[in-house]
Amino acid sequence: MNLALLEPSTASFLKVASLAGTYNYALYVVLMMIGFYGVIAKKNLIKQALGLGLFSTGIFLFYISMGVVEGGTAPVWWTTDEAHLLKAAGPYDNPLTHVLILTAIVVSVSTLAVAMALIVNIQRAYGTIEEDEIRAIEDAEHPGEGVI
Amino acid sequence: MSSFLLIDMILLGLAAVVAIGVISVRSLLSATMLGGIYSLLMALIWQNMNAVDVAFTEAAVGAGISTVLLVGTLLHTRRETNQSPAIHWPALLTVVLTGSFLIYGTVDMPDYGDASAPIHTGRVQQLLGQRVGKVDNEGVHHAWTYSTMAEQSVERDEPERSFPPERSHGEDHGGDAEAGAHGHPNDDFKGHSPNTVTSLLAAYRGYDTMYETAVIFTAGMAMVLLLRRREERA
Amino acid sequence: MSFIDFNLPVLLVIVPLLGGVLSVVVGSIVGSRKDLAWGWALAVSWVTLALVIRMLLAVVAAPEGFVVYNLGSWPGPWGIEYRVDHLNAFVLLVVAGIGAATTLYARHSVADEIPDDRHHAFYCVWLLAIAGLLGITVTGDTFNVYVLLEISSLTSYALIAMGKGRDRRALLASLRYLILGTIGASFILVGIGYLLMLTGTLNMADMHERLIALPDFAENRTVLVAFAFLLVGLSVKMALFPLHMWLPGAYTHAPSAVSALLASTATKVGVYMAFRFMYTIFGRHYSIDVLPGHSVLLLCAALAVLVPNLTAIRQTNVKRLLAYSSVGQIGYMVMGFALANEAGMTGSIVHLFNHAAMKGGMFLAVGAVVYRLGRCHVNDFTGLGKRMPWTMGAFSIGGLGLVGFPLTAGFVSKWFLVKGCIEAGLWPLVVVVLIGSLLAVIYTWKLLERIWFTEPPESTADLREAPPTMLISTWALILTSVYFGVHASFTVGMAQKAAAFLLETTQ
Amino acid sequence: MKDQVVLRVMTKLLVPYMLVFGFYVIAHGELGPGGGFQGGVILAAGFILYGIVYGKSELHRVAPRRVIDALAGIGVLLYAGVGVWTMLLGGRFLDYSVLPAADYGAAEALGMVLVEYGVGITVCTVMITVYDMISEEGRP
Repeated sequence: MNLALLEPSTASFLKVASLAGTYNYALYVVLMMIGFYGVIAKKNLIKQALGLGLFSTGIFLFYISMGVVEGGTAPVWWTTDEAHLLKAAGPYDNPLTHVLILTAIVVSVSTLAVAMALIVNIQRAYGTIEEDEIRAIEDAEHPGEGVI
Repeated sequence: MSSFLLIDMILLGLAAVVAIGVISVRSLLSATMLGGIYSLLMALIWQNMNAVDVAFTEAAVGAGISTVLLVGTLLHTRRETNQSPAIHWPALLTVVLTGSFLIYGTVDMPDYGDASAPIHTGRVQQLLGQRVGKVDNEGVHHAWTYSTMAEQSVERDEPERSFPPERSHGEDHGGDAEAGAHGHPNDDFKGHSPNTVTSLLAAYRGYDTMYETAVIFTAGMAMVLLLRRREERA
Repeated sequence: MSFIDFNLPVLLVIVPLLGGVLSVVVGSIVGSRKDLAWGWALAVSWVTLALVIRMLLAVVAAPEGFVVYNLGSWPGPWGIEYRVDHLNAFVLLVVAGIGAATTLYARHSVADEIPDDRHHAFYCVWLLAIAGLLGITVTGDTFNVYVLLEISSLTSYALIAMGKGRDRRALLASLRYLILGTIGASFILVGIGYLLMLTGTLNMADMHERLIALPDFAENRTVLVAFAFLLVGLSVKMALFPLHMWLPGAYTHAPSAVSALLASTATKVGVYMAFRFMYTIFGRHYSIDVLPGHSVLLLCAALAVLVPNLTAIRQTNVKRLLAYSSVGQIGYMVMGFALANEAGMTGSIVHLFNHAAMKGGMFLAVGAVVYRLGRCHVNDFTGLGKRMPWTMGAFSIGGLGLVGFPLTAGFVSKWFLVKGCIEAGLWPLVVVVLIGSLLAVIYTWKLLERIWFTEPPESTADLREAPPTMLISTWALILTSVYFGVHASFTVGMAQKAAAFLLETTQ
Repeated sequence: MKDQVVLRVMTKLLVPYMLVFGFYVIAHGELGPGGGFQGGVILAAGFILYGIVYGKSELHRVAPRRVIDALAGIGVLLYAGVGVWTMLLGGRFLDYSVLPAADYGAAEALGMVLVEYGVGITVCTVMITVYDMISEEGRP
């Protein structure tokens, strides 16, 4: 599908949007900040962990956006020439950011796993996973030390 | 680009709505499920941006393993969060300030999809264009080890920064007669695997990937340390 | 060139990594054997220390002042490159030295605090933590820093949470560290991404060259945001004053050996990374002359010297007191490198070494008290000098070092710091350093008086001295700090070379 | 879910295909999307499905904990071991070109395949451990 197939109004809107140039980078900030808000504002520990996940996914989106080349295709080189040799054809999106983000996704799921292990343990030790309830328990038990 | 842009916008908008849902919904099980949906949407967005490997991984991890983890945790804890005030103003302020600062930083970036951005003309492309040989044991860098081939073929004689280079290489690694012709002891490998993501991941940045494996292993050990029930036998 | 010398920079990270992994594999094959797990970890940590010392000698002997190693034989700016100069080598020595000493110490302490069936896994994570910290220090690639940072963080979370057997608050401290630490690491990732966008490279030295080649480098808004986010992320990791909230809880409730290991290495590596990012990537000119970041750092450092030290005075848990004091000491280190003159940076680097030795030794001594008594409230120290004279002797010498008493290591580093402040013409900072020392006198004296000049209660009559492995490692660290307080030429020489190298090679 | 006949039968039918697909993804990483990590997760998904439907004691029978723990380490050892092997052969760490193969390209391919299997083994076993631990009952 190309620009001509769209409704005229949509087409002009898209043109304006693409003129902005760096719009996609601004959008990732919105997604990232929704997660960041969850981490700061929510009192439930699982909600905080989910917020962390959204936060890091926003950063991944930024990296992947960085690697996009206009008119590019997936960086998997399948074209063959007459002699049946593999060769590159046309612009490809940058594989470096994909590699970095593969690593970062793995890191983020590992962090989530450790966080969940801690949360299950906290549930067993305190009987709750709400930050303010735990704070109340701790304040009663060790007044003045301020753990959380 | 345009249809791509439209789909991209729709998916990003959906993702934002789902993300707000993850944060605001009271039932933790619903939040978990919305989190899975968010991951699938992200996988679609990345598929749309041609990051196929990343999309694959996000689908497997975000919608698969993370959901297993979260549901497993919910089996131990309660399913609902406490009622909290509608908007946490200090948090909102922090988030808006941080976000605006981040957007402020994007202003001087090269345009989205600009093929002449440094990241597309920089070091990786020289690698993928096989302009970089390996370093030998004396620390001497044999740049452009395919120079012998460059003399043989006019196609290779191209400006330093074009990406991707017009080049061809044997599908079959073994038994290629050319290998001996220019074989340097520390030569670049003859042609990458078609999936350049894998060749970057396992070769050029193989060392990072080793630590990625170690990170996963660490997470597994942390789970064992924290959650495994004591063995009954003395 | 022998196999070991050729591959030295990578071997010193791979040995603890492989050692840790093997610990679990062997443990799952032969079943859990406490002493086997500990002995193996001890051997691995000492081999690592030997490799690091060899590395240090190689760097000192290198004509260019640094040693380069290309992972996978891919050359510098393209592949991942290790670049070890005086600064790295020195920090490596701190990490590996503390690792070796605390592993020796860990035997009784860990047997006491960790369930029997998971010692193999514990020492595995322990060695991986050391490997992660060494890896961050040795690498010259920004993304490699991020990955290894996450290894060291994940292992720290797990290790801190193991204090749950004695105190359930360890779990909260660990989760809190996890959340703040992940936000910090994400900020670092954003910073690296912004720089990657502008330069197209991940190699630190290459990044610097490409950044200063940008036409509008000083005004570029992307560089500014990258700098700010990297600095905030690193501040979380090194627990610089307003972002230190995770540290006191984590160090207080972690198992004793873990507190000592992390207190003397993790934040130091954070400080080292800030050095690297500020001077090697952005360059002295940008970080110090162009941006106000320098004065923000100095302000945070001054506050870090004053506020946490004041908080430390009020603490009733000795481990928590030491943790707050650590936050205060980070202030000195940051102040030194933000001064950006040779004396200040020398003071900062020397203090990194000295504080690791002193604070490590003190945490080990408190760990010995916990091992014998089961707790470490200030009241428990009443008359303890008569019951555990050796442990308390080490503790007291460490305390004097914190104050900066002449003939201790702390004196040397503060001397250089004050010199740096005077050279920079910042007299208020000299006052801040002096007030910081005064506050340290107050909380140290409060403890020393209780330890030596009060009569022990009857309830502690059957208290014995700590076991020999604990005493040896505690005294090893304390004597190191005393030795380098008197003969400071080695540490100061290394630090001066490192500072000069950083100031000269980048612009 | 032990009494659900349909589930049990379908699981028995599905799991082999999941395992084969997992191995396919690992082995096919150089040619198309996929690789050790994604394949490992798919392999683990097979085991996790089996564990959910047949119960954890049955999972422990087909995948004993000690074996899983050891394999998680062995995956990392395989990866780092390739690096150590290349060092012993006179190259630098993870310089695959010194590995014994027909030519340098084949050597690189050999190295890459070995490390992908290393990643796959670790990821698969750790994901099984994650499921196993998160559904663990009783106090640790």
